[in-house]
Amino acid sequence: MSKIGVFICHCGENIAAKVDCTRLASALGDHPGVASSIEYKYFCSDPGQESVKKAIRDNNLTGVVVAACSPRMHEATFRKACAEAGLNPYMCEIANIREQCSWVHNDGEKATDKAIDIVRSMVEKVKRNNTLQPIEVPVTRRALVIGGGIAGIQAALDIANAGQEVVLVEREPSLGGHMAQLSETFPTLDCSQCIMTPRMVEAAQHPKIRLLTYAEIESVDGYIGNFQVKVRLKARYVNKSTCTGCGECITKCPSKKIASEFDCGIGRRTAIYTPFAQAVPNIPVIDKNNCTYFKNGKCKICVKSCPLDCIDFGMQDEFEDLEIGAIVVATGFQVQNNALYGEYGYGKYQDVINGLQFERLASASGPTAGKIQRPSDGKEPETVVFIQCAGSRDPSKGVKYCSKICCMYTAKHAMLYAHKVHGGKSRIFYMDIRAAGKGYDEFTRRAIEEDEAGYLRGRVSKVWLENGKLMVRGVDTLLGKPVEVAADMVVLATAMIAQPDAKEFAKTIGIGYDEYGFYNEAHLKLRPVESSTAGIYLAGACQSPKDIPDSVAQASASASKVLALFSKEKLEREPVIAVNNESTCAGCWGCVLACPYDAIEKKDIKDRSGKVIKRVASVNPGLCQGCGTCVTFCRSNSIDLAGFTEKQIFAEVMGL
Amino acid sequence: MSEPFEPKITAFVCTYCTYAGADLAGTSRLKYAPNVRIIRLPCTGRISPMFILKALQKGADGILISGCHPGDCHFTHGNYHARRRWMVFRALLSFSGIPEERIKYSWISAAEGLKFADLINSITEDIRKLGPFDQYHQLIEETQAQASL
Amino acid sequence: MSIEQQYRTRAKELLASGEVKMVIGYGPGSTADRRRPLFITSPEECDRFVLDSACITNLSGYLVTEGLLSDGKRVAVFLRPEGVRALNVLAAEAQLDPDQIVIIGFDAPKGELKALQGSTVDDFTYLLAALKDVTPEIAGEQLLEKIEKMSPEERFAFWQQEFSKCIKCYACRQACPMCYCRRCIVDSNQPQWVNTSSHTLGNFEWNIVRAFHLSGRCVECGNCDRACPVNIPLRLINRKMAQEVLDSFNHFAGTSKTQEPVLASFKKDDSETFIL
Amino acid sequence: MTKILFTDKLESCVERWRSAGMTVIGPVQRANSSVYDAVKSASELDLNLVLADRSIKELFFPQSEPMLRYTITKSEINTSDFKAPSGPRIIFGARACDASGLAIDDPLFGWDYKDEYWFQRRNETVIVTIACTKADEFCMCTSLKLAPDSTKGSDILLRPLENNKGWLVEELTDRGREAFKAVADLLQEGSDPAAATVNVPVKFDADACAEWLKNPENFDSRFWKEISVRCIGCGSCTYLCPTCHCFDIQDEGGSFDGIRRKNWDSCSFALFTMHTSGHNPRATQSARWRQRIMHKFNYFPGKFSANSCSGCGRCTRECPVDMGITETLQEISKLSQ
Repeated sequence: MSKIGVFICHCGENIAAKVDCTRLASALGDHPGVASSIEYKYFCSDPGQESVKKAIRDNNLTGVVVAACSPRMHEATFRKACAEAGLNPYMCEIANIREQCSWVHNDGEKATDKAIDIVRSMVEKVKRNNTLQPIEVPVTRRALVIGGGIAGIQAALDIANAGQEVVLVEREPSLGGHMAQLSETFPTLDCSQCIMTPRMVEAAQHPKIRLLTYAEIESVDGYIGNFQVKVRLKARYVNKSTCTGCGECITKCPSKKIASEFDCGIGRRTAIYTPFAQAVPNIPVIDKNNCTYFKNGKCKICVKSCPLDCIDFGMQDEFEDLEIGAIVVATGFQVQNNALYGEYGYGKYQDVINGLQFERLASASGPTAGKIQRPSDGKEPETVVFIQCAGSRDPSKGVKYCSKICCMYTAKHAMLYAHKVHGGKSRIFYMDIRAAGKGYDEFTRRAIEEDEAGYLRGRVSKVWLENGKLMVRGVDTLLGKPVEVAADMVVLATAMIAQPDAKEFAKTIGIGYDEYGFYNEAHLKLRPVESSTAGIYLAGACQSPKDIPDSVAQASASASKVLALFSKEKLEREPVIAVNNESTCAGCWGCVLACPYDAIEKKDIKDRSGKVIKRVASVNPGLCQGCGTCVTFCRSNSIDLAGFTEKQIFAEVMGL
Repeated sequence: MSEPFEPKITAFVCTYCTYAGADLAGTSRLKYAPNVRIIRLPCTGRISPMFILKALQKGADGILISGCHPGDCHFTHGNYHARRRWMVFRALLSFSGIPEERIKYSWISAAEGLKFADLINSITEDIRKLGPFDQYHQLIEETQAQASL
Repeated sequence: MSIEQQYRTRAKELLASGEVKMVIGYGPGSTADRRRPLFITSPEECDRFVLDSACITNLSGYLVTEGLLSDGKRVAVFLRPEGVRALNVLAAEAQLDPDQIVIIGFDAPKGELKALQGSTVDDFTYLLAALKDVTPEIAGEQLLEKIEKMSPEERFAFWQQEFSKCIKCYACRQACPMCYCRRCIVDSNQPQWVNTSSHTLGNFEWNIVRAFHLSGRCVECGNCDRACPVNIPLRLINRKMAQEVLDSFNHFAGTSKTQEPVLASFKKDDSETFIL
Repeated sequence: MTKILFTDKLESCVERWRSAGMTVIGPVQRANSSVYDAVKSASELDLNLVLADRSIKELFFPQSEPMLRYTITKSEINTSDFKAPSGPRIIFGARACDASGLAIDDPLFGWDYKDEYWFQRRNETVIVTIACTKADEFCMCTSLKLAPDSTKGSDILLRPLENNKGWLVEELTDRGREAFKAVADLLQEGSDPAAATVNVPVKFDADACAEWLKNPENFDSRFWKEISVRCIGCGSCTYLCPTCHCFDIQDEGGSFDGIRRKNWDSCSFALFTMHTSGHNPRATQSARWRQRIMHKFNYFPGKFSANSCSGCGRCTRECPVDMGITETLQEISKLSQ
């Protein structure tokens, strides 16, 4: 016989102001199987929880319904309290009479009637709850970090420094990501490569980190603690183990006019190349599409030039299977193609460039060795116009969101330009200056006050070429007047967007993403570094536009999540999983096909002599995530979902 | 004057999107009609056509089934499976004479508190206009009566 | 030689050579126009087989009789095209190994008996694929159109009357090759989704649930419709649902032994015009 | 001279009975299926049927009968009983096999516990049987020592006139006489000859079958498997049978209230004997078919001195796979020779 305790929380006035809690408590007091029905101002408070515990002990309750806020709020709180009072935590359910009742209805009478229905229905469910035990799954203590930018490197180093194994996978030939492309970084103006390259080296040389560059993730199977990851090691055509990175091949390579991806097309590279001089590992790859040998079958100059015979044109992609316990996704971002703003002339005029290209111009290791020169003729620009929000915060043509870093890097660009080109005039068209962050506002002030960055609040409508000048027409909304600036160079503060293949990749590894392709966190505020898939964490700009400090912070946070997971040999999981009744299962395998996690396997039922009598479905508790899609498919109702069983749902409906 | 007809509506929703959307409607203090009773499931994939039949059997005048938008499913494709089932079941119910207007399906994300509130209001009004589901109620009443002969 | 004679000979050979342990076909029934399922295991008895246009029952359901195929031996069975489709569905749903089945195929369009070549499900792939584009003729087609034109209230009233006749004898289920569940949902009583009582509500629920479980699987062999002792036009529901899955998902049940069940699969661009 | 009810007076009789508060029931067509149901007018009756699809059993033992309503409150469970609907009824146009079926089942429903639902209806119902002048290939009453004009279970027997314009009235019971007193003025005395009842051939030797079935050796005969191999295990034979009487008691309802119902059940169903443990003493369809035959022609007569079969032939008529009692008993007859 059920003895259910019903605890009706006033939530201060939040519930009690609308729902007649006394009527509710008395209605539930008369409900069959309810042993105790009490109301209280705040059950989530310490004394509130204590009273729940006391009621459980005093009445030997077999189940608890807390009528309060959303289960998404305090289900865990009350389940824990129940466990402390000796009641299986899964015998506790929350009836949501706040978010879905008191807050949304005007009529107190009707709200109370609804609250009674909600709680009664939940009492009927709880009567049919089963005690559940958390599921233990073993954990492979090896992390996979996908992406070798600053976020990935940071996460890998943090995990490795804590003594756990890491596999760091980067699809480009070298570690570094976008940060390696930057010149100086805000707000300190320290050289990006100076702080980045040591970390790259540290990661590459760390005994706990296995570095796989020029490699891509083919597939991810398995589940938290037990992922099986297949990695494609793309053919470099250069033997990794023998190459010393002497660079002879690069020097001799006759194809020298290939636009360098690292230099954002401003610089040139060879067909056999490392993306940049400080590449880690310092082992070149051959760009098959541009290599003369691959195109014409003749050349092989690199083969001849290599003193160690490392070049191998016959090399094939290789595959490696990894056993992984946790995954950190740090796949970064891309910059939007500004050609979509025809009126700004990007792609049409050589001297209209984007922010990242400006970084390369300003970088000491860049194609101009840090001199600010116009791409068209190499002249030093006397006037540079910076256009902020070139794509960001523009629902019509660009993206709706703020790319977060552009205000800061534009200020930085203006400062770098002022430092490098004396007397140079910078004009910055902006919508707002968003400079929240430690030392950020001071930084933009410095740009304005010390480096004479000329900020103009307004949008640019057109850029055109006139007499060798880039004419920029915009509006100064503060003066309420149109302005025209004759510039030598225009820099667009391009929007940060998700990697073009971000959505496809999300499907490969099985995580969620938003409309832009940025990866979804499990909870925006409270679980910002976890993806919706257990055991997969997010770091850096793959989740949303971020600057370096944020990326690094999130990477360390992800690492700490991974380390927490690795802190035990076994992992406890919510026992809300599917269970199959093998005696009624007809073995049609509909559930096997329907399962999003491949969590259902075929199992042979044998008689005593070992002969297979029938084959039935069997749920792998480690893989099952508890969606219940299989349950709905099952025509004979053989599969059921613990915590949301057919019996429970039935009772909920019948209890209404 | 008799009381105006208050439709009885049962909703089956997934916890990750629509239930969260309903919570958001609450935290945003949006107001909507009190006629809907929500049953929370982990995923739309868990919402069985049986639930619809049972809710009708309990006298529901209308039913709402709702979950995550395509692509947003927490369980990656529970809602895609659900969508097929709904398509088929909906056709079947319609062919059996259960008016399509009484059983509504929607995608409501965790961010769409407003959509949730609006939908509840519009569904309540739609069903109110349709009136009680007398034909089904008559079947239910028959089960409560003594044998006919 | 008549087709009947040819097939008797074929059955005889199959049994005599040991290729199959049993042939399931038709024998004479209790009246002149009736045929009944016949199970023959010895070659000498094969002359008892009857084959003519009155052989309508889809015999494929007998193939999943518990224990029949568990010894790994083969069984031959007389099947019309919809029987072969049923066999494909059973194979796709892992209820049997199609390699264990030897098909003795026939059809009788417009009452004229004809032999169908082939003995394995794969031999019929071409034939079955062609059927997809043919809307089957069923008795009461006008009635189906009439129902579709009715208002929901009229449709409800129509089915209410039909289902009020149902006595829950489950002849529809038992006659159906697709209803192979070890435990039917209607027999599950914890919880009891479908009222077991045979009042109109319970009958309504039962027939709806069965129709849903058959959606995308039914091959429209008509076994259920013929089996119903109170003449509920079940074929109309099945026709409607088969058309629905064909129109919505381009799915025609039973075209191959590896066909994915339509309700255990999906396409991301499945129609959702009805979803708000 | 005997009393004659002419067809053209039937409508007035129906009116008379109805105005006297009787529910008039007869064979009618309902959505492509024939069944006994209440009528308002004689014109609704379909008296040309050999036999309605469904028997009159269900007028006494409906497929689902509510027995009691329960409501669960916090402290107690309250119940209230359902009664069978009361009031006098007259079934016009029963067949001898169906009426006999009722008489066969009377002792069953009354031997240990008097089934009030059954007997209330029995006591309040007048059964007017019309002797058969036609039969089909499935009819077999004569094999069960009954006849197209058997009076067993009937209150009135009507014999169709040769000219098909009416029926000779034979009043068999007081209840019948009472009902016909109300329409006495609508009857006429006459000497029109009655049509001959149909000749239903005897298909098997029921006595020989009974002997064979009594022999314990035959319980495990291979015969059972052979005869039932095509049985698909549906319940249509049992549910259409005028004497099959098995039922199951089911509680149907929600969390706070519900109704306990008496529902038909069938020995053909695998679940009929399924134990909670999962063990099923009648694990195979052949064991179930054997049970049905044994029950009807061995156990039931052993207890109530009559076969539980009145020869209506519905089992074979409606069987999806052309099985039935006739074939089985014919085969047993052969075996017993």
